[in-house]
Amino acid sequence: MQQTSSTITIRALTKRFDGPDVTANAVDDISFDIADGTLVTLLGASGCGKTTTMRMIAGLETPTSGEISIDGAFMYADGGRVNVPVSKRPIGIVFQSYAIWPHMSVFENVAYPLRVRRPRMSKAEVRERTEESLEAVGLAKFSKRPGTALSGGQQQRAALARALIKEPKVLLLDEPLSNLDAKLRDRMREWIREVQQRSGITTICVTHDQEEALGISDRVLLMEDGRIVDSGVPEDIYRRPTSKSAAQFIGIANHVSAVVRDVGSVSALVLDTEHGPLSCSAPAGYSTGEALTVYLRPEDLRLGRAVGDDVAWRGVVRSRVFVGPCWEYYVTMGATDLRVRLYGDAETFEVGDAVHVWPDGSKAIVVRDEEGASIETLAPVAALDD
Amino acid sequence: MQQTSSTITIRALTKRFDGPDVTANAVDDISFDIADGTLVTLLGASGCGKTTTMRMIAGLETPTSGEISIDGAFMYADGGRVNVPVSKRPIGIVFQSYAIWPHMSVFENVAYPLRVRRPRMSKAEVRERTEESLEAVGLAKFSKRPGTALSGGQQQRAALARALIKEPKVLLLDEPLSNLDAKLRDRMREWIREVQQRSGITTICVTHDQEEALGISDRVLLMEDGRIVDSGVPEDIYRRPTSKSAAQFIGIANHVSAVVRDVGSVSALVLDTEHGPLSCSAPAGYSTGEALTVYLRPEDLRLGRAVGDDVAWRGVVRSRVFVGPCWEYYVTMGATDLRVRLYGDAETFEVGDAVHVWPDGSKAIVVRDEEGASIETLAPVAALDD
Amino acid sequence: SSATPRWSDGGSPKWKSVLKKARAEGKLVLNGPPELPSTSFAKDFQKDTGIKLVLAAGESGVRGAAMRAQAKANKLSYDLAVGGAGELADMLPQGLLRPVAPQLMLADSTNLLKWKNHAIKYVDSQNKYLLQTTNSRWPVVYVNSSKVDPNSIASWKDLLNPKYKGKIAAYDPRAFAQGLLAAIVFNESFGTSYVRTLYGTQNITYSQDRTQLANWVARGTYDIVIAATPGDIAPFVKQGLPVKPVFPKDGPQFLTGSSSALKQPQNANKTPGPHPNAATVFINWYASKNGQISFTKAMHDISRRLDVPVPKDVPSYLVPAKKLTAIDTFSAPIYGTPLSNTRKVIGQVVR
Amino acid sequence: MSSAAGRVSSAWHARPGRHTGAGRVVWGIVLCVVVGVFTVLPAAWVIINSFNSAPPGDSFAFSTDGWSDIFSDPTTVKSIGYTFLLSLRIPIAMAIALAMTWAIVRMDLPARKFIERCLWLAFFLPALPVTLGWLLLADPDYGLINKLLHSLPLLGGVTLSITSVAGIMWVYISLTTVPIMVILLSASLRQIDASYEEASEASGASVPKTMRRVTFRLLLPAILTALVAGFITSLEVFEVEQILGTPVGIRVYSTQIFSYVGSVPPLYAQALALGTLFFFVLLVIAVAYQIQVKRAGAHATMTGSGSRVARRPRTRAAYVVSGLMLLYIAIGVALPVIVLILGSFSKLFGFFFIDSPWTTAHWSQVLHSSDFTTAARNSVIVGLGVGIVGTLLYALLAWTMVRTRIWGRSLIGVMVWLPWAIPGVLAGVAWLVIFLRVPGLSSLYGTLTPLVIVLVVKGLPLGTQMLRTSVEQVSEDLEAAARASGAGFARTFRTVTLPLISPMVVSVFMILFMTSMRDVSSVVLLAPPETRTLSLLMFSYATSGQLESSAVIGVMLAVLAMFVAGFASRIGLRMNMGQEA
Ligand SMILES: Nc1ncnc2c1ncn2[C@@H]1O[C@H](COP(=O)(O)OP(=O)(O)OP(=O)(O)O)[C@@H](O)[C@H]1O
Ligand SMILES: Nc1ncnc2c1ncn2[C@@H]1O[C@H](COP(=O)(O)OP(=O)(O)OP(=O)(O)O)[C@@H](O)[C@H]1O
Ligand SMILES: [Mg+2]
Ligand SMILES: [Mg+2]
Repeated sequence: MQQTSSTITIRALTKRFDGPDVTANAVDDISFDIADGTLVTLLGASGCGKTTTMRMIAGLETPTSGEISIDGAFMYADGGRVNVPVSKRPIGIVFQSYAIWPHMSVFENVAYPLRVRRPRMSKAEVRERTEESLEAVGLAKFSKRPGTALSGGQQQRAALARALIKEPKVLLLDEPLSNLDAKLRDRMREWIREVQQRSGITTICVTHDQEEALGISDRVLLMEDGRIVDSGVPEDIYRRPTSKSAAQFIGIANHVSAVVRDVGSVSALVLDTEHGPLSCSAPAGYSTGEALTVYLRPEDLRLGRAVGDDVAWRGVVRSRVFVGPCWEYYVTMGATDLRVRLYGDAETFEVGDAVHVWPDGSKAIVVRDEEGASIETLAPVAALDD
Repeated sequence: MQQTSSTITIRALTKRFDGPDVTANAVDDISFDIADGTLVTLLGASGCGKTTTMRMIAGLETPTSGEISIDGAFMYADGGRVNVPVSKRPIGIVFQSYAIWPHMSVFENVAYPLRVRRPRMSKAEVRERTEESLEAVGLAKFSKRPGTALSGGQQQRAALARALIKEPKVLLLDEPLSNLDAKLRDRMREWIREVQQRSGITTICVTHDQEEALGISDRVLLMEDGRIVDSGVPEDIYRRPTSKSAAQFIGIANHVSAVVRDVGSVSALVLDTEHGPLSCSAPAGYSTGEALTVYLRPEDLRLGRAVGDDVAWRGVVRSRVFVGPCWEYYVTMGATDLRVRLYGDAETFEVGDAVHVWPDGSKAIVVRDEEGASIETLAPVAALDD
Repeated sequence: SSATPRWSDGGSPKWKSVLKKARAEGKLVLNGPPELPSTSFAKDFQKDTGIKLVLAAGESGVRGAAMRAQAKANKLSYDLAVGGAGELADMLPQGLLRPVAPQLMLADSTNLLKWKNHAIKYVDSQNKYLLQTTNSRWPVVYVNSSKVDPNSIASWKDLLNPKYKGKIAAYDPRAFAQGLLAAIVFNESFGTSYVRTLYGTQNITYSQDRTQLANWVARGTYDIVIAATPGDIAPFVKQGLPVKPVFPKDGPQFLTGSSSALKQPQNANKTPGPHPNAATVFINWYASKNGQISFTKAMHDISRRLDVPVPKDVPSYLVPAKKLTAIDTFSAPIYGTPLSNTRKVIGQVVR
Repeated sequence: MSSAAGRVSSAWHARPGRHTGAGRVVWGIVLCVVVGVFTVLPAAWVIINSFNSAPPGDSFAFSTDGWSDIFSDPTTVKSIGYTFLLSLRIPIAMAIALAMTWAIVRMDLPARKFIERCLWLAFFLPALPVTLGWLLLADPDYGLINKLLHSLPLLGGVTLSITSVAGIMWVYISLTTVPIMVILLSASLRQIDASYEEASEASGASVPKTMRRVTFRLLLPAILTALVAGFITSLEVFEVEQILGTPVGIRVYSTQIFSYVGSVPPLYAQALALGTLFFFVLLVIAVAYQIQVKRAGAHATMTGSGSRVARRPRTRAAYVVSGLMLLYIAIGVALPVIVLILGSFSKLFGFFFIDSPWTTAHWSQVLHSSDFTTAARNSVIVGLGVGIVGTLLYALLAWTMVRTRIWGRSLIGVMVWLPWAIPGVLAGVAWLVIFLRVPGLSSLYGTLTPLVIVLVVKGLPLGTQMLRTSVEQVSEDLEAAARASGAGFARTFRTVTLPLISPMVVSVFMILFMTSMRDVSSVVLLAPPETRTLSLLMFSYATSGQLESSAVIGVMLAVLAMFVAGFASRIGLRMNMGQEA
């Protein structure tokens, strides 16, 4: 192990399932370290291997190859000659399928990890801590029900309480909040954060909720097709994705082809895009005439009534959707649509309105067209510890 | 049936489960109509009875009392004397637990509704339509795998494809996209919308994702503790919730106690809140000295450096979180926190900064303090058809 | 353990020491017929001797197999066996029986005058291994008198009457039990052709279930049964059902020892069962007046001891008539050539 | 929500050393040897000795007489024919059982509990008096039902004959086959999440179609097991044929073996040759079963996300179905029970029309006999001992077969059937010889241990295979959650696995309890001679012509079993609160 300060160390971990229609590794040669006491989020498209990775760390799935260690001790290594059983790994886990035991009451489900603990914990203490936990997830009043006579979200919370109650060294959360409403999700997130920091738990969390991933985590690992394609602190990932897929996955819906018209000073570029001109900042090294793609977030575009202006791009509102804090517009620009989100008091537009689109050049993300290069340059071991 | 144009009519529907620790009805005397071809979202806290309602409409759960009819024909009535079997109801359903059959391949799972259909559909057509569906949900390349050898999100998509393939009259979706990433969710949402509108399917969708609920639905039904507490088009619900719980649930995190200082013209109020003064618009009928609660969305507050100004409220930044398109600040104001979201290019603040909070009075929602009144005034039958 | 019980009055010192050792052994395991456990037989023995009698009842065939296998493996758990004379064909030639005769030591048991024909009867030709204590006339054939007039079967040949075709049931002669004995008797008395005709052409239904045979004739499912057990017929007769024995005049009467043959198994290494002294005591008690009274009461049988009365519920036709020619089915020669000859014929005609 | 519901995942029970290549092989071989000793040994003894003309225990004398004798005997061929004809009752019973199981588990039937109890009761009834009872009811000559039928104007010509192939099938079907199948299948069906069926119906499939394409497909492993088990036992039993078939010339294959063994000297070579034939039939079935089971695949149908066993609402159909089932029970169970009880109170079993036919003498005789209490106690001890030990062992073995990847699991899957490869009579003799002769084992002879071992081995096929299907039904995640909570193997097994499969555990326990209580020949052969059990008493009464007393004990046995069944299912329910009471 190179870094002794990191709790979880993964090296060249690979998993391949057998069976029909399996064409690729579910997890493909991933390596990373997670520092003690941090919360890392695995982000990635459906089926990219998040659950499989977590299950391997927990010991629920046997790796095809690779090494896993926790706190400096090998959990899995040497092709299986070292393979610590699940019950001996210092983990707590919330399953994507909650795995609530139907034969136990809610209380018993949550108390279980305390009851099997050695040395024994006194009955009174078990009761007290379980009740506390149930209270925290808002299930106190259902404690005597069978574990499965609960709604989906309630089951999910019971699973969460069960995983957290023994305050394990490593917590593995597989979409722990997917079935909760916004308010509860906030509350749960806070609770997880609180327990995590109180006991210095190292946590890996899988989520599809970007806001959650960005809001809760110290680091984000971005996976794609079984591989890790990006990693960093949330804001970096969000603001400066290093690959096309990362950019797309992180919610950047608009991409525009462009050619460099002019390279200005301080890495400012002037581009000719398919929709019109754009000035933006970019890393140095671009030369005039080079082809590239510009990624633009919906919230980094503004709309205005179409009046003559050569810098603005022109389009027509094709449809619009109200999504709470903002309106989302689909603006047809020739062959493609741009997606625009207008927050706050911005003027509203109707379907059919001719509009100007004002891209915010300073937020544009520029990626060279030989795509994939940025993935290649990712170091095989992405050291994530602070 | 009063309205023949509505597809789904629910009257006084109630469900009570048996068992320990059951203290209330899971669904409590709800009535509503859903117009032909519309998409209605059930929104509500975890455990409020959404799944139970859907399952009763599908015929999977027997109501304790009430009536259900689809397309003018009773599905359930007369305390069970009329009770159309599930297979005879014109529905498609996505289960919160996907219920993908483990003994069938992905293809067989999705093709099933076509294969059991009478009159028979030709093999070639079944194949073609299934492949189309699989393509649409991005599972074409897994079609030969056993249904359960898929990741969580993939199973969810298979379930979705299975529910949509027979293009039923009524589609019931119980958190159909909870385990999908943002990009896929967009794609799926569009696909659902497309199929729904192409075949004029009436859809009821349960979701915890507010953005989804607002973005996709024609109408929103807000449930709480087994009852419907609010209903309307998305923007109305969002902008003008009619009860405290509705306001809270819809993501309005901040509530402030206030007293009416002055009643202006055109239903403008001047309030004394716990944090400072506030001018806002409100329905007529308030009188000076009345106590009320003001609800404020995080995005309707702005922050500024604290400099002497008697209108602004004063606080200190306790913590902040990056959530993608914006920063979320928790600002301590005496005993309580206010949550503030700053979008776009707004100035950023650090923890510990003394700040001014500027509420946007025009967006404030004012609710009288005799809470619950607004629920009482909801008509028992909330006719939702356009 | 109190005073010497009356039945063994006058026992020799040797007897007394045997009795003492037997009491120390405490119990005795007897492989006996299934009727015994529900009677007072074991209690009577214990009252007279102070020794517990364990009756290992059950499927007698299976018990027999177990006993043989144990003896061969030197792990005998039975001390004695009471029943038929089948051991003549296997255990005796294999050296797995020990003589009973030398162990009779009480004056009362050995007093020949007290026994029928003034002889203690053994089934085996060496007169020491299989002690037979009862004797009765065996009605080989019972009929349902509401279907068949008992008097109409005056001759054994009448059984061959085609009108009885399909109306006769018999104990399976392929099994080594009373069914085979009956066949042997037929073969010996009336010749092979009789056996061939009876068993080969009369469409007889066979069963190895004693109760079933009795039931059949009582109900009239079959008009005639061959080789039923009188004890099984008795309850039906008692309740007034029309079952009657027939004794055709043109043949010998058949004598049987029923299930009274006492024998002592021994291991292949010649050691006896676990309680040899208790076994000796039982042998003497069994041959005594007390023992015979108890046994005949339990089995509804007729003792060969002259001082033992015929139990009240024993039908009189079982008492052997004095002056008739008879074939004794409990005699060693029967188990020799007659047995093998009959088996051969039976094997050919019964399928 | 239940994304990974029933995930076909690889083994997570990766204990160090056990999962790796070498460990898997070593553990696999150890287990194969242990299972093999108790399953292959008796079978091998049977095959080898079919070529032995000397009686068991003597030195081996090679001869093929046994084989040539059985093939030259035309009755053997005929009896094999009848055996297979009668085994057709298994698919018939399966069809009935599937329908009943589904109705009991999935419908809100009126009197559902009562119906279930009655099926248990049917299984507990003693075969001999009940068969005789049927004879009383439906004998073509004197059967009460036939007398009734003849007195009815329209049905004058109809005669129901119990002494026929159909009659024998009916007695088996109503008495054992259907009850046992319902007991096993309902345990299995209770472990299938109702949402699979709901999804099918919501897809537009009618209830029967859903049963066919979803329910029964998910139930397939259990159905296969029950079919194979039913088929094999149908080859082995003969009590009913003996009573009902003898008068009409229906002889089966195992009667034949029985009469070979019953001869003096016993014709072991012939019996064993027949037994060997039987063995090969079974081996073929066992291998085919193993292949089918593999093909059907293991499906976790009890997931960690809200598995609900929903019942259909009580509609008119429920009353109709319930009515039909009650009718079936009235005929198939109540009638025999009544005859049995009447029989125990009659002076002469089956003769109810003699003068003053009733008496309580048999009851007082049996209940006052000193043997009775001892026998009852012994029976309960043997039944509970074998039941508890056996069920636990089977569950462990089943778990190992499902959850680990040790070497030779398929082999074990086949070997586990072998204890049934030898008809009961022969198996008893084989075990007797083994326990008398094999060093080490022979020191146990004379204690109750051999009996317990043999009875446990006897229950091995059904117990292990049914529990295996049950363990397969449980999603691995449910066990994984316990392991991840820090529970070791034993704890997980006790607190999660067993309770989750508790319906099947209770069923297997009760079946084992009952078959052990019922056993006669193993007790005679292997227990110390003074061992008395209720069945042995019952048997003694029956063979000595005291059917009435034997009926008394039959009643007592059934009562006792019902009592234990009630107790066992209560424990099962306490283990598993998700299960409805
Ligand atoms: N089998 C049951 N027995 C008793 N109560 C139940 C049962 N199933 C659900 N409930 C209760 O009924 C209420 C409504 O459940 P339902 O599943 O409809 O909630 P929901 O709105 O779908 O919640 P979620 O968003 O968490 O899925 C919940 O409070 C739940 O605890
Ligand atoms: N038992 C299996 N057999 C074959 N392939 C499998 C199996 N389980 C999962 N996979 C495949 O492995 C890949 C990774 O699966 P995994 O469950 O790790 O995805 P995930 O990232 O958790 O996705 P999701 O967000 O949808 O839950 C997927 O493509 C899936 O189809
Ligand atoms: Mg997953
Ligand atoms: Mg729900």
